[in-house]
Amino acid sequence: MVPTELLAGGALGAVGLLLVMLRGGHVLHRAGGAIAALGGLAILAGGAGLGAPGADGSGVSIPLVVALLAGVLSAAAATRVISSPRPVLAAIFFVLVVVAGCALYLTLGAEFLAFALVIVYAGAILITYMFVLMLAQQASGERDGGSAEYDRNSRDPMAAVFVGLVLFLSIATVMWRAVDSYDPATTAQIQRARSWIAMGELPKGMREAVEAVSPGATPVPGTMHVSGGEASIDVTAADGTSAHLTLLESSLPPNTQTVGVALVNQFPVSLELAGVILLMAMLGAVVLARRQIDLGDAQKAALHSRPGAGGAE
Amino acid sequence: MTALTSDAALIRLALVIAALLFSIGIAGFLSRRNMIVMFLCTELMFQGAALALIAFGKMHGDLSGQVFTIFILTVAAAEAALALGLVILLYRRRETLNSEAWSELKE
Amino acid sequence: MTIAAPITLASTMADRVGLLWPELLLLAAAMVVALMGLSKDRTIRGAVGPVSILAVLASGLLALFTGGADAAAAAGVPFPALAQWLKPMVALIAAGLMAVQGGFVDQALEAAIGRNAAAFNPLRAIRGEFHAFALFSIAGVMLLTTATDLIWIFLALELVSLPTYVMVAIGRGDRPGLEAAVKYFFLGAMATAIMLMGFALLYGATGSLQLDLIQNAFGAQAATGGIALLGVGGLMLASVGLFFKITAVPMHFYAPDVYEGAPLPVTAFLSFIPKVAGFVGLILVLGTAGLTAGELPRPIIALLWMAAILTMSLGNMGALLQRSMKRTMAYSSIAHSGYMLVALAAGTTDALDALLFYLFAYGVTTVATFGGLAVIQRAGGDADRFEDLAGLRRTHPWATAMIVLGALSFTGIPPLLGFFGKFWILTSAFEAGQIALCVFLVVNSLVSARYYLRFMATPVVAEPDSNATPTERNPSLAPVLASVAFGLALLVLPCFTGSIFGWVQRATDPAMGAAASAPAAAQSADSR
Amino acid sequence: MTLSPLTSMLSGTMMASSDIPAATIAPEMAWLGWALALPAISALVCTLMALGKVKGKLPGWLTVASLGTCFVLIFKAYQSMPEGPVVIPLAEWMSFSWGPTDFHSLQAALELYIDRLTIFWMLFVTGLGTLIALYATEYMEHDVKAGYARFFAGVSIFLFAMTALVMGGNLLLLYLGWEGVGLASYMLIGYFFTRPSAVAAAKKAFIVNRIGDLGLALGIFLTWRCYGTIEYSELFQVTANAPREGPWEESLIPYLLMLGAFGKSAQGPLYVWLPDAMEGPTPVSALIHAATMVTAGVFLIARCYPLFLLQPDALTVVAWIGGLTAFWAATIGMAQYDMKRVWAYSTISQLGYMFLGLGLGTTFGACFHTFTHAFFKACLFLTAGAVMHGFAGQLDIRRLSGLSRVPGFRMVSWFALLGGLWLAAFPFSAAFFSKDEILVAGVGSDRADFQFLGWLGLLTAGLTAYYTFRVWFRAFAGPVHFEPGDEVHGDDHGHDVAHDHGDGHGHAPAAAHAHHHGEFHPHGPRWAMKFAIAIIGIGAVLAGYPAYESMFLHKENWVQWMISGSTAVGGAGVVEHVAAEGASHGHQVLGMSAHAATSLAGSIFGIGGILIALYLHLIRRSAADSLRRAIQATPIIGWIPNAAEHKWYVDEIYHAVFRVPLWVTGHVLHFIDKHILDAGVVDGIGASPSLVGRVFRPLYGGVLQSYAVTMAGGVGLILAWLAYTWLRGGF
Repeated sequence: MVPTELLAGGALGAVGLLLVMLRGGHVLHRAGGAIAALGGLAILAGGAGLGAPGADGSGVSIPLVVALLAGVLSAAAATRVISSPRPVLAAIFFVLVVVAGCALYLTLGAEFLAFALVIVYAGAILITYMFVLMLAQQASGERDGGSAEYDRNSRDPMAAVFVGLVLFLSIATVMWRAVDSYDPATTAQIQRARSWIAMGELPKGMREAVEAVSPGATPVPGTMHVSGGEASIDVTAADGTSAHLTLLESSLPPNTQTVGVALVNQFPVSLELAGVILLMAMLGAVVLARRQIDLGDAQKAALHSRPGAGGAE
Repeated sequence: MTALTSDAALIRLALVIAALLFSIGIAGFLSRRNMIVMFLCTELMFQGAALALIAFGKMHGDLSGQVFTIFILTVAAAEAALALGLVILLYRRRETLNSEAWSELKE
Repeated sequence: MTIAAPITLASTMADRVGLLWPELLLLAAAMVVALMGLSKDRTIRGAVGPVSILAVLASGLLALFTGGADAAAAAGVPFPALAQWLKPMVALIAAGLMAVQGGFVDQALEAAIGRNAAAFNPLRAIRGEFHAFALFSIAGVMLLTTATDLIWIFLALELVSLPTYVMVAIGRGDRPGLEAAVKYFFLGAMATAIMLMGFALLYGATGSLQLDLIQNAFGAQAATGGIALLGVGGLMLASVGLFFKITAVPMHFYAPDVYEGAPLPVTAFLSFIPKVAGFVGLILVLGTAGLTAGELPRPIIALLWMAAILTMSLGNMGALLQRSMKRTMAYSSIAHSGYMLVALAAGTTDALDALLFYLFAYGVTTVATFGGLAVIQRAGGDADRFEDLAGLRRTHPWATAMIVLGALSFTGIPPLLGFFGKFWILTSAFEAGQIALCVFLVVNSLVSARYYLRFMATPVVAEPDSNATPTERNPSLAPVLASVAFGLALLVLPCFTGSIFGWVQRATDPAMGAAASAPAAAQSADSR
Repeated sequence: MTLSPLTSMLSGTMMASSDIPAATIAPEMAWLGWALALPAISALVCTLMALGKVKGKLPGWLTVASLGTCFVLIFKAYQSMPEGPVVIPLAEWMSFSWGPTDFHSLQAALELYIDRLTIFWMLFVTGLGTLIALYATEYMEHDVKAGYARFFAGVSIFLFAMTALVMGGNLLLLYLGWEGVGLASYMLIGYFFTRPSAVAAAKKAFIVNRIGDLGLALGIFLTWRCYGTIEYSELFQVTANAPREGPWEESLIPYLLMLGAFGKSAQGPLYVWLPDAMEGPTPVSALIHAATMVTAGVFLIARCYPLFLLQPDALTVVAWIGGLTAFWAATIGMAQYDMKRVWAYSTISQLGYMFLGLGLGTTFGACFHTFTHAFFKACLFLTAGAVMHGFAGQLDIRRLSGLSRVPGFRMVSWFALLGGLWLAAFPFSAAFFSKDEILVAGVGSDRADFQFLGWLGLLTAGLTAYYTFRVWFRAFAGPVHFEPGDEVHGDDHGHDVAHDHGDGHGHAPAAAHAHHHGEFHPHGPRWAMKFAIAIIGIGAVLAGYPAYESMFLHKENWVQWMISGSTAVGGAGVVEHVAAEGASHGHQVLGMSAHAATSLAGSIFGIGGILIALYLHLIRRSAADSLRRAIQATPIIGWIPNAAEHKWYVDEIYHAVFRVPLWVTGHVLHFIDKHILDAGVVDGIGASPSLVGRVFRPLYGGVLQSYAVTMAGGVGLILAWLAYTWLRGGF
């Protein structure tokens, strides 16, 4: 069945979120926030397995604590994104979500993505949002305490929260058991092997790795062998003798490098496609913006002088 | 309940957060009327999917999840560019960001 | 656990990109027409449409000879030869759809320029960009057919749908168009997010994004007690996300509004191109879990089953109530997705062939019908009420004939192409033992006769209301030409159903690909 | 003790499968393909003429010429007809095969399957088609500026489709023809599309026919599934060796085919469209809705008789539906005042006889009756059309009287009398023999239910005679009195104001007709109409020739000879058996042989019906009329007039005893027809989806998020269902 933590936490969180979104009054709002926070904590603690730590206490580690904190931040900020009556605040809270996500990425070993996320999302996309918000809210936003009527009242929060709860429970439940088969040691071996192999694709990376083990030696191309979590390679030493060398774990290529190799090597068409999509989006944005250039009345009249015709604009 | 190792707990925590972000995004998409905030909510959903991909990548010791996330960022940027252009266009027509202002087409 | 090295990583970028000549041609053409649309010369601007159509046709021809089955087979995807049928087919029908769009963009502006009432202003003309978007979208579908991994699928789907959002918005730029655009775009973004979550779960279940590796992983799981919950959940979310593209229940709600609000030619485009993309996406994703081997997890079969029945029924029932033609066509298009889902739910290679053929029949019929409907306009917009068709028999006999043919084909009356589509889906579903689905399909197509009858009866039988403002003639001849060409194809192509079906069958033959070289396959497809 | 037809048939002794010889392939007869091509060409040219707005009678003559040539071709084929069935390949058409196992191939070539049944059917289809098209060249002349070409395009399409239906070499071609005749019928019923009633009738025909077509399509599909082929030449060889009790799909086939036949031939509950189809121009009623298209159902069953013989219960169902429909429609026909409607119900009734014959195992009787009926019913319709043509659309028998004495209508009246006598199965008329063949199979049967059906058929024959002569005595006999029609009632001529050719009639405009018959001069038919009526009338007489021949010259009945050696042979053999033996020392009915008893009873019923009609509608017409008005004026029991004038006692008794029950039954059945079958079944089928549609309407509220809620909610439900069932251990 659905894990108890999820069920209880989800229910609590939903009730709290509903209270927050109903915006019935200050007290209710606060209470709702507290309940939602409780529910969220229950969910996160359950997710982190705090309910049943390992016998030797190995269940809790520093990355886990960091991730827990990032999770709390992330969930709270996300809640505020959808509950804040002021769109600008919502956008800023979204930045917080992104920053928390960055921390989570770091704990999961995705260093490159962590920084790309902050740069692309917080730095570029969110700025665009802010820009548009400012542009659009200028007039309406000042009218009534900084937020328009449609921002202050949620639309059918009951249905929204219910649907969200159902989706959360089912997706989280489906994911819950996924880690049961997770074996850190094996996974680490696989990851290491894949990194070694990726290094084979990168002559420069391999030279650096060999240099780290045996200074002055040069690798013989195509001789790398990966077995288990270890990699060995034939090298030509500085003195011209050849030797078989086992690469150390410390000479693994960094995350950015391997992600780059995977990106270019495994998904070349997708890379091209992404470029096409960006180009198309640029063209689209230009055309949409151009549509906003309104005609003067005289021009409109000239265009529509054909009887019964016109109206294209 | 079986005890989790630290790494497994980390991954499951990330997955739960991913589901949470996704669902909060959907709930927001359904309840907010401001079109810009609505689109922000779809970005939340994208965030959830991206986090799940990275967590699963960690779980399998595979990097393609991270590569996928790069593309999600790209597409999110492209969609945002178009969506915001459209929203501005709509705003010019109706002087409002309220999505319910556009409900003339119906049964 | 040993991972042996050196592992041959996927082939190089040049290898893969080299297979995509048709798409590259389309993308280049998109850039060319975008620039042509900005030209001060009226003839050059006028050539935007023909050049786009030519480019699409050329890419279809190119696809006949480049294939792509070899590389796809090398990559080990479930249906390596899919592109050999889909690319030329999509190109052919897309050319018709482009012709239906002929001349409707910037119509008032160009007319004013023709009367010397306005000067050409590149900031106001959007014709070039509009055609470029259509070409982007078509290129997206073609790219999708050769996808080997989930990222590729995701990006190709985005390339299909993002331009259509813009096309809906800028086509006429009127209020219904903008409303349609915002609904389409936002709901589309939500559906994309759902699909992405599904992809993430698939990745979690199998540890890979490559379709062949996913297939292997699922195969291994199925051999040891069935595909895990995570994988089933992923398949389910991804399918439901893709349901948006094919307007299937429960993701169909946007379609009536969007189809009604969009300009008629764009509606025609929407009712085919994204739909093909959605179905190809479904075939690829579900193909990893044994779509044609009858090995789909039972929840997925149940999902497809329910969706098929609901989609057919809701679509047809909705269509009965409409007074707007575009809205009726939206519901009709929903219903047709339902019929095609029947084939998917049947889950055999036969059924898959039937589905691929049905897409073709549906596309040809769409062009014929919409081309016929596009001959009249009202005040620069669409003539969208059924009453507007009254008296069409006198003013546009050819268009009337094609609308009638199209409606007959949609209904599934023999000997038109639409009949064969339905017939094969029925046969294959029957053979797969899906009797209930067959019954639903038959009953639904009976119900559909009632509203298609309006498309046939109104132009032929009704007399125009003398009080109503008369409709105007579409200045462009392209729609009616496309309509006639495709309408006659509805009559003629059934004579060649044997060879067409043979072609389709080769597209789903898992043995195709590396062994048979693409041009030879294309030629033998013709000769059969 | 002689076995009754069906039992002997069922015992298998009479039905040797080898009765259907294997077909030979005869490419040298490919010229017969022109019979298919000529109407198609004519249809194409007429369509182009309609598009090109050609004025003049060219389309009509073109159609007549092409149909006439068709008839000549068929006649030539008849003369050079080989013994067994012949397959004439024309072109490759469909040939698919897929998958590894059986039944993964579908072959349907463009080919003709010619046996005597085909030729028989084609002879009267093309012959009557030609004559009726000739008639229509004059009848439709007021439409020359408008729909003339469209009309003849429709007729040509119809003939083309009918040819494909009858001559096609496989069930798929039959289905194409089936849909084609339906389409042509739809086009032609709705010919006067400015009249809402015509459009409604066309729609009704279309929708009701779809129900039958569904059955036919499924039946063909199942045939292919069960027997692996839909080519007649192979199919009947396969079924010859098929076991009697097959799998359930197999036993379903005849019922599905039957459904198609009932739809097209207006039987059972599906008859409702045919009376309304009289909205079409009269030549259409004569050609399509009396003589040819509606017999397609009979043809289908006769053609697929081997499939029916495998499921004897199906034939019983056919017999019951046919017999009941015959009776039911006859009772309704008695209460009608519109001449064409009476003939329409009579058509349904006579078709019922044909199905009764098929069900009783006498395909010979059914086909013979089809043959005779085609002539006399076409004759009746054409005379009705002449009346309508001459009296500005008047068809109400209360407003027409003594037409036989109106100049220009004498010939018409006598041919109407001829048709009436034939319809009433007057002794020694053609229909007398053909109907007899059917009824004797029922009356002389061993089975009680078949005997009942036979007697019911005899009773129906009496009713038929009554309503037929009710019309004739009313409209054609008696004192001369007529009111011309106006634009509303039964107008076949499109005198609508909205009609852009309202004044194309060749005499004073309808508005000037007024209602004073003194100023109205009916115009009689000219040569084309007269010629067609005369030829068809003579044909009706000659249609009885095979029977006379067999009766007096003791030769084999020509129709029977035509049926034998065809797919309907199983039944024909049985009837031969009854006719030869049953008459001499067979089953005794009322102390006589079945044959003699049936003939006698049929004569008594028929003449009795005519006499009652003679009394009520010629001799004491005024009394009957005023009583009817009195009954009409008062609801329910008010039919007993409070005045109760003494001199009417006799009539009242007569009413109470004889006429009222008939009248009431007729009207009750008519009411059921109109309000329950029509409103309930037809409209109900149409309305139920829109009802459901209205339920879902609130989901399409127009606000973006309302859609999003439904969509995301749907996704959530699906996922929750998955997670729930999975974790409960489902799947």
